[in-house]
Amino acid sequence: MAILQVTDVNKNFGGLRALHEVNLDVEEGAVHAIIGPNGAGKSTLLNCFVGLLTPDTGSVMFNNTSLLGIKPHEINQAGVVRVFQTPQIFEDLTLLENVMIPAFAKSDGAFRINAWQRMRQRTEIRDEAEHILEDVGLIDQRDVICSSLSRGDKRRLELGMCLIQHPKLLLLDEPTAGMSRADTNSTIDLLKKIGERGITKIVIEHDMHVVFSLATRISVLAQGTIIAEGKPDDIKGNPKVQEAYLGGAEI
Amino acid sequence: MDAILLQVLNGLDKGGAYALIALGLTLIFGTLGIVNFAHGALFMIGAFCAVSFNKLLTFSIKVKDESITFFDAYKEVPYLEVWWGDTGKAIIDYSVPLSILIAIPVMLLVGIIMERGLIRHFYKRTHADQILVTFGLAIVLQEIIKHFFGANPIPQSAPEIVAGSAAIGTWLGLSDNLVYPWWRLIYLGFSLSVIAAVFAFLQLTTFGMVVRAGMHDRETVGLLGINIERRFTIVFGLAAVVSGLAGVMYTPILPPDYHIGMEFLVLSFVVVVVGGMGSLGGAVSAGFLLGILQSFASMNEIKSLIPGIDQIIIYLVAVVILLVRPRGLMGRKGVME
Amino acid sequence: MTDIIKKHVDRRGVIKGGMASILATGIMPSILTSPAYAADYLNAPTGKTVTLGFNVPQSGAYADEGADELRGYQLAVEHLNGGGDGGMLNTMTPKSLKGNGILGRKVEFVTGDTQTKSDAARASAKRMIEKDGAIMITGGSSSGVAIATQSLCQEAGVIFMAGLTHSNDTTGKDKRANGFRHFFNAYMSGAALAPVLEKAYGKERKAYHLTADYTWGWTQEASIAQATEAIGWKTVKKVRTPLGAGDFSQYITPVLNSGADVLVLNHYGKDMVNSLTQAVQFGLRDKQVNGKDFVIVVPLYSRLMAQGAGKNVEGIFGSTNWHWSLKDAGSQAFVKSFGQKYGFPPSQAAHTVYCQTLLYADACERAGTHNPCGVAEALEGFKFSGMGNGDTLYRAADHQCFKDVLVVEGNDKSTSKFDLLKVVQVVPAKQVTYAPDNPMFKGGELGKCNPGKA
Amino acid sequence: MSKKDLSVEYSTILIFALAILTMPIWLSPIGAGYPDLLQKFVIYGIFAVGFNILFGLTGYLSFGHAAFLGIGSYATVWSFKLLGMNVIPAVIFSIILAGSFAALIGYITLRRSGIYFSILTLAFAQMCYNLAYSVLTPITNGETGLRVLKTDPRIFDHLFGRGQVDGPLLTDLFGIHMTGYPGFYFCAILLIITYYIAMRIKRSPFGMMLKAIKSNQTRMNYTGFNTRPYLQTAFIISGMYAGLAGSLLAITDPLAGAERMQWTASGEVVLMTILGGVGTSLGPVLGAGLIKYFENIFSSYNDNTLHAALSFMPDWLNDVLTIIISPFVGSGWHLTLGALFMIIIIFLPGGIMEGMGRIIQIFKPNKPGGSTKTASQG
Repeated sequence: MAILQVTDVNKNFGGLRALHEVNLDVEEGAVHAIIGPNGAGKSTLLNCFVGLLTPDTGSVMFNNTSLLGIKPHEINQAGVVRVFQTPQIFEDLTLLENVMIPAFAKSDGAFRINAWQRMRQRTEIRDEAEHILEDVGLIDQRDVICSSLSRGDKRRLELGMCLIQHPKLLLLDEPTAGMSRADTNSTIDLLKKIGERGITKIVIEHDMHVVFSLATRISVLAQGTIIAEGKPDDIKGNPKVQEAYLGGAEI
Repeated sequence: MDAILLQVLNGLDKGGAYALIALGLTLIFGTLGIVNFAHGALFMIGAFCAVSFNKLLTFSIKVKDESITFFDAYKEVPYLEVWWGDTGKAIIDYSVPLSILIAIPVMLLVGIIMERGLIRHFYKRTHADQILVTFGLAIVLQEIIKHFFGANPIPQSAPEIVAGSAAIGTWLGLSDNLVYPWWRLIYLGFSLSVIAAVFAFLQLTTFGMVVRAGMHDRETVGLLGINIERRFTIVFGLAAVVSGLAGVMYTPILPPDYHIGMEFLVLSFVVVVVGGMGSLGGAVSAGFLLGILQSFASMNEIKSLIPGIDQIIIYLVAVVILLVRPRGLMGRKGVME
Repeated sequence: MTDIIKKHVDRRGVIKGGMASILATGIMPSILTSPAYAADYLNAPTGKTVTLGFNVPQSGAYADEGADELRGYQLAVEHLNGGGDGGMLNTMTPKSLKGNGILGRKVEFVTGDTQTKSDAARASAKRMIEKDGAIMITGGSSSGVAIATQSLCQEAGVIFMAGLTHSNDTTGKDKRANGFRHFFNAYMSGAALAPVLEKAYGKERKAYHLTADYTWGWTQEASIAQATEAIGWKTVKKVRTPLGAGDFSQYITPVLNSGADVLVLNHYGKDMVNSLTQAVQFGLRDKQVNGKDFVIVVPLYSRLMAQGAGKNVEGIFGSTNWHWSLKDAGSQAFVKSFGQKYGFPPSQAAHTVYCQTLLYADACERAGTHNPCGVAEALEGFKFSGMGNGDTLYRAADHQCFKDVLVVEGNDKSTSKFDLLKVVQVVPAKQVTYAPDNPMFKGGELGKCNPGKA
Repeated sequence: MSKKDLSVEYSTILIFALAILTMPIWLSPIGAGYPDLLQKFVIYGIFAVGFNILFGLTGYLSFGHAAFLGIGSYATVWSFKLLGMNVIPAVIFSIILAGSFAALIGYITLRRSGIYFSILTLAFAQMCYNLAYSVLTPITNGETGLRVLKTDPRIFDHLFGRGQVDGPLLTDLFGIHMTGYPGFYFCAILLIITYYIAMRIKRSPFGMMLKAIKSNQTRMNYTGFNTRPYLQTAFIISGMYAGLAGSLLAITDPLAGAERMQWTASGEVVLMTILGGVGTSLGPVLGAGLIKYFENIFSSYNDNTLHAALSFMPDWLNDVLTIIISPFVGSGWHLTLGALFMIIIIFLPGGIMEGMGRIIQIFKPNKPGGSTKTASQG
C-alpha cells in the first residue's frame, strides 16, 4: 500500500503556477525518485510534505493522516524526515551531539524538560549515536565542532542525523549536489546500505547516475505536473521525458 | 479642534526628530549589519559641534568686575562683537544654523574614523560583541565630552528672528491660540529635507544603488567584485552626518548635555525595529507614527481615561506592531531575526 | 570572620585613641565625661581621625551639582581642621568648634557616587559605613536618594545630614531620628512664593501645573497649589509629565487653550531646563490671557538650572535656599573662602552641605561624643545664626531647619555668568514655619535614634 | 562519560564554593572585602548566571531582564510587609511571581526572534519601569522605593509575638539577621546552589537542546522538536533566577527601587555576561564581579585616597601619578569601564573566560592537533 498519497495538489505563487494537479503514490519500502528540469517544482513539492508550504488545494496523506496544516515538528514526529539541499546541521556543536539530538527527539518526543538528567545517564542514546557515526564514517571526528567539516562530511552527518530517527519516510533533496564523483559514489553506497533498513525514500536528484543506481520508481515533473511515472527502465525510454530534458543527453 | 491640530503638529515634529535619528541607525543596520549602540553618541557629538562652534564664536574679551573681590567675575564681550559690531552679533545669533557647516565635515570624519578604526573589525563578530564594543565606545565618548563641557545642559538659542512662534491660526483664519514655534517648524522642514536627500541619494545615484543592493543582499554585492568596504566606510560616515545634523538642529529645543545621546538611544532602536530592520521607509514611517501617537496619548482627555498611558505608549505600540507584523512595518525576512 | 579580629584591635584602639586625644588637646575626652551615651556605637572613631562619608552624584544628570557639593564638603573639612580662613567658623553663633577637627580628631572623608539612583546611593553609603568606617553620611541631590539613604542610615545607626532634598516627605512622612535636613522644602517654597506672586501678579489668576510624575513633583505640586489657592488663585489643571521626557511640546500645547494665565513648572534639573526652554519657545510669555500677561513660575530654582536654561529664566520667579549675593556676614565669609579657593561663587548645594557638615561637627562638640544619639540630641532644638539664613532652628519634632527662604527672579541684566538670579525678597523664617502635624507632613514618625550595634 | 566526569563536576562545584565562601578573605586586599559589596557580587552573579541560561544557551538576547529583578524585589518587600520579616516566604514568593511574569512575557515575546525579540522584551521592561516609577506608586512607592514600615501588618511576626521591634526592622532567617556577613553567606550559598543547577542544566539533555536551538532553530523544528516550549522554559528559569537575585537584593537591604527595572539595568546584565564570556558557566559571575567592583570601588577614589594609596612612592611621582590617574577614577569611573569594555572585547572576543583560557594555554604543554577545534566542557 502507499505510505504517502499525494492527491490533486495545486500551488500558485502569485500568478505563477508552481504545481498543477500533482498526484503521487509512494509505496512503502520504495526508493522513489522525482526528477525534472530546473524550476519544475520538485523542491516546492517536497516543501509541501514537510509543512514549509501549504498547497492551495489537494491533500497529502501519510499513513492515512493528513500532513497539511500541522507543524514541522509534528510531521517529523509522525516519521517524515528531510535531508536539506544545503546541509542543516548544528554548526556550533560536536558531531556526536549533532547525532544525539535527533535521537532525543525520537525517544523523548517533541518537548520534555529533562533539565536535571545528566547526559551520561542516557548511554543508550550515546551508543546509538556512535553507531550511526560509524555507519556514516565520521566516528573519528566525533568530538570535532561541525563548522570545520567539509561540505561532503556535513551532508553525511545530516544523513546520519536523519537515520538515527528511524524515519518511516526519508526525503532527500539532492543528496549529492556539489559533490565530487568519489564523494557521490560513497554517498550512493551509503544510501544503498541504509536502503537495507527498509526505509521508504523520496529522492530529488539531477544526477541521473545517482537516480538510476538507487531508484526503484521514478516520477518526472515538468512545469508543475507529473508527465511520467514508472520503473527506471520505463522512464529511460519515455519520449515525453526525453523531450522535457531537451534531447536528454544524460539519459 | 485647535488642540488636535496642535498635537498633530507636535506629533509631526517629534516624528521628524525620531525619523531623522533612526535613519542613520537603520542605514548602519541594513548595510553593515552592525548593532551600533554608539549611535546616540553620534547625535550627542553633533549637538556638541553646535556648542563648540558657539563657544568659538563667543570667545570673549574679559573685563574684570572690580566690585566682586572674592572670585573672578568678568563682564564678557565676544571678540566678534568688538571687531565687527552688529555684524558680529548677527553671526553669533546664527551660530546654530551656521554650525551645520562645521558639523558636516566633523561628523563625516568622526564616522570614518569610527568605521576604519573600530567598527570594521566587528563586521564578522557576533552581535553581542558589537553591542559591548559600541556601548563601551559610547561611554568613552560621553565621558570625554563630560570632562570638557561638564554635566550641566548648555543652552543654545535659535536665531532671534525665529525665536518666537508662528501664528498659524491667524494665517488660516482659525483661533489665535494656534501658534507653533518657528524653530520647530524649521526642524520639521529640515528633517523632511534630510530624509528626502538621503532617499534621493540612495535612489538616484549609482553609489546608492549599490548600497541598496547591499542592504538587500550583502553577500552577492560582495561577490560582484565591487569594493564594498570603501562604500561601507562612506555609508557609516553618511549615517554619522545625518545623526550629527539631527543633534545640531535639536540643540535650541533641548539644551544638550553629555547624556543626551543615551536618552535617544533606546528610542531610536525602538523606531528602527518597529519600522522593520533594514528598511529606510519603515524607519521613517515608524518615526512619524510613534511621534503622533505619543502626542495624542499625552492629551489630558486620554490621560484621564487611561492614567500613565503617555509614559508607555511608545512601548505599547511597539509590542502591538511587532505582534501583528512580525518584522515591523516594512522589515524583510531574515534580517537580524 | 575578619571583622571579629578587627573589633579586638578596635577595642584596644579606643583606649589608645582616647589617651592620645587627652595628650593632644589637653581637654578631658568627652567620652569619659558624658556617661549618658555609650562609647560603643557603630564606627566609633578610635584613632586621631574621624571619617565622614560624602555621598554625591558624580555621574548622571546632577553630576555638576554633585561636584559643587563636594567642593563645599572639602571646604568644610578644611575649615574644621583649622585650615584656610575659617569661613563660617568665624560667624556661626553659638559655636563650640575650635578649628582642631571634631572632638580633637582630624576630620577625614571618603566620597562616593550616588548616580542619582536609590540603589547606587545605598550601596555607596554602605561601603562608607562598612568598609571606610564613616560615622556620618551626608549628601544626595534628589529626594528619592535622600530618603533612601536616610532610612539606610537609620537602620545602620549613623547620622545622615541631608544635602539637596526639597520634598516634604524627607522630614514629613519619611522622617527618621538619625536624619537631619538643613535645606528648605516644597511647603516653604509655596509659603514664601505666594505673597510675592500675589504682589506681582494679583489675586485673579488661573494656574496650570506641569509636574514631574514622581513623589517630589507631587509634594511640590500640592504645596504650591495650596499656597496659591490661599491667595485666591484658581488651579485649572494639574498635568503629570514623565521623568526625563525631553520634549515637552505635547504637554505645553494644551496650556495654550486652557484659559490659564500662569504656568507652574514643578520640574527640577534637566526636566525644568527643557520644559522652561520649550514653554518660552511656544511663546507663552508673549501671550495675553484674560487681559493679563501670561507668566511662568518655577518654584524651585538652582543656579545650575538657571545656567542650563540660559536667558529663558529672565523675569521668572522662584525660590531658593540661599544665594551667594546675600550680604550677611555668614554668607560673605563663606563666599569669600569658597571663591578664593575655587575661583567662582558657591551654589546653594555647596552652601547647604557646608552648613550641614559644620552643624554636625558642632553638635558632636556639644554632645561630647560621635554617638548618633548624642549628636541627634544636640542638634534637636538647636538655635543658631550666622550661617547665611538668619536665625535658624533645627526643630526637634521633625529634624527640619526653619530659616529664611529666598524668593528670586531670573536676572534680566546679568553681568556675568554667575549673576543669573537676583534676590527679590528674603522671606523670614516665621512666614514659612508650619506645625509639625501639618497635613502635608503627616504620617511619619521619627522613631528612636539608632547608635548601631551596641 | 564516566565516573571521572562525575568527579570533575563535583570538584568544579567544590572549588567554586570554596572560592565564593572565602571571598571576604581574598577580596580584602583589593578593598572589596566588606559585606555590602560581597553581597552585590554574589547577587549579581546569580542574576548573570540566570541570564546566561537564556542568552548563553539559546542565543535569545533579552533586553528586559531587569524587570524580573525588580519584580522579585517588590515581591520580597511586600512579603516582608504582609507576612513578616522571615526571608523564606519572601524568596519563594519572589521566585514564583517573577516566574509567572516571565511565563507571561515570554509567551508573548518568544513569538519573535533576534532583534525583534530583544526590542519586545525591552518594551515590556520599560513599561514596567515607567509605571512603577509613577502611576503604580501605591504598590511600588515610586521614586523613593518600597520599604518595610513599622506600621505594616507583618501577620506572622505579630502571630509569633515578634511584632514589636525596638530598633530597625531587620530581615531574618530563623533569628539570624540577614545583614552584613550572615546576609552574604546566605546569598553565597544560594549562588553556589543556583550555579550548580545552571551547570546541571547546561550539561543536561535539555541544555543541549537549548544550545541546538541557538545553533540552528530550523533544524530543530525539522528534527521533531517543538522549540517554543524549550525557549519558554529557559525564559522562565532565567526569569526566576532574576527574581531570586531581586529578592536577595531586597533581603540584604529591604528597599526596592524602580531604577532596578530601567533598561540600563537590563543592559548591565547583558554587559556582565558578554564581558565574562557568553555561554560559559563562570564568565557571567566574573563579569558581574568586575562591573560591580568598578561601580563601587573605582567610583570611591578621590585625590586624597589616591595620594594615600600611592604614598609608598616618592612625592613627585605620587603627584604625577595622581594627576594621571584621577580622570579615570572617582567621577571618571564610567570612562574606565567603557574603555575596559572596548579593550576586552577587541582583544578577547570571548570575554574574560577566553582571556583565562589563553593564559592557561600558555602554561599548558603543547598539545598535538591544536588546529582542530574541539568542544570544551565548561
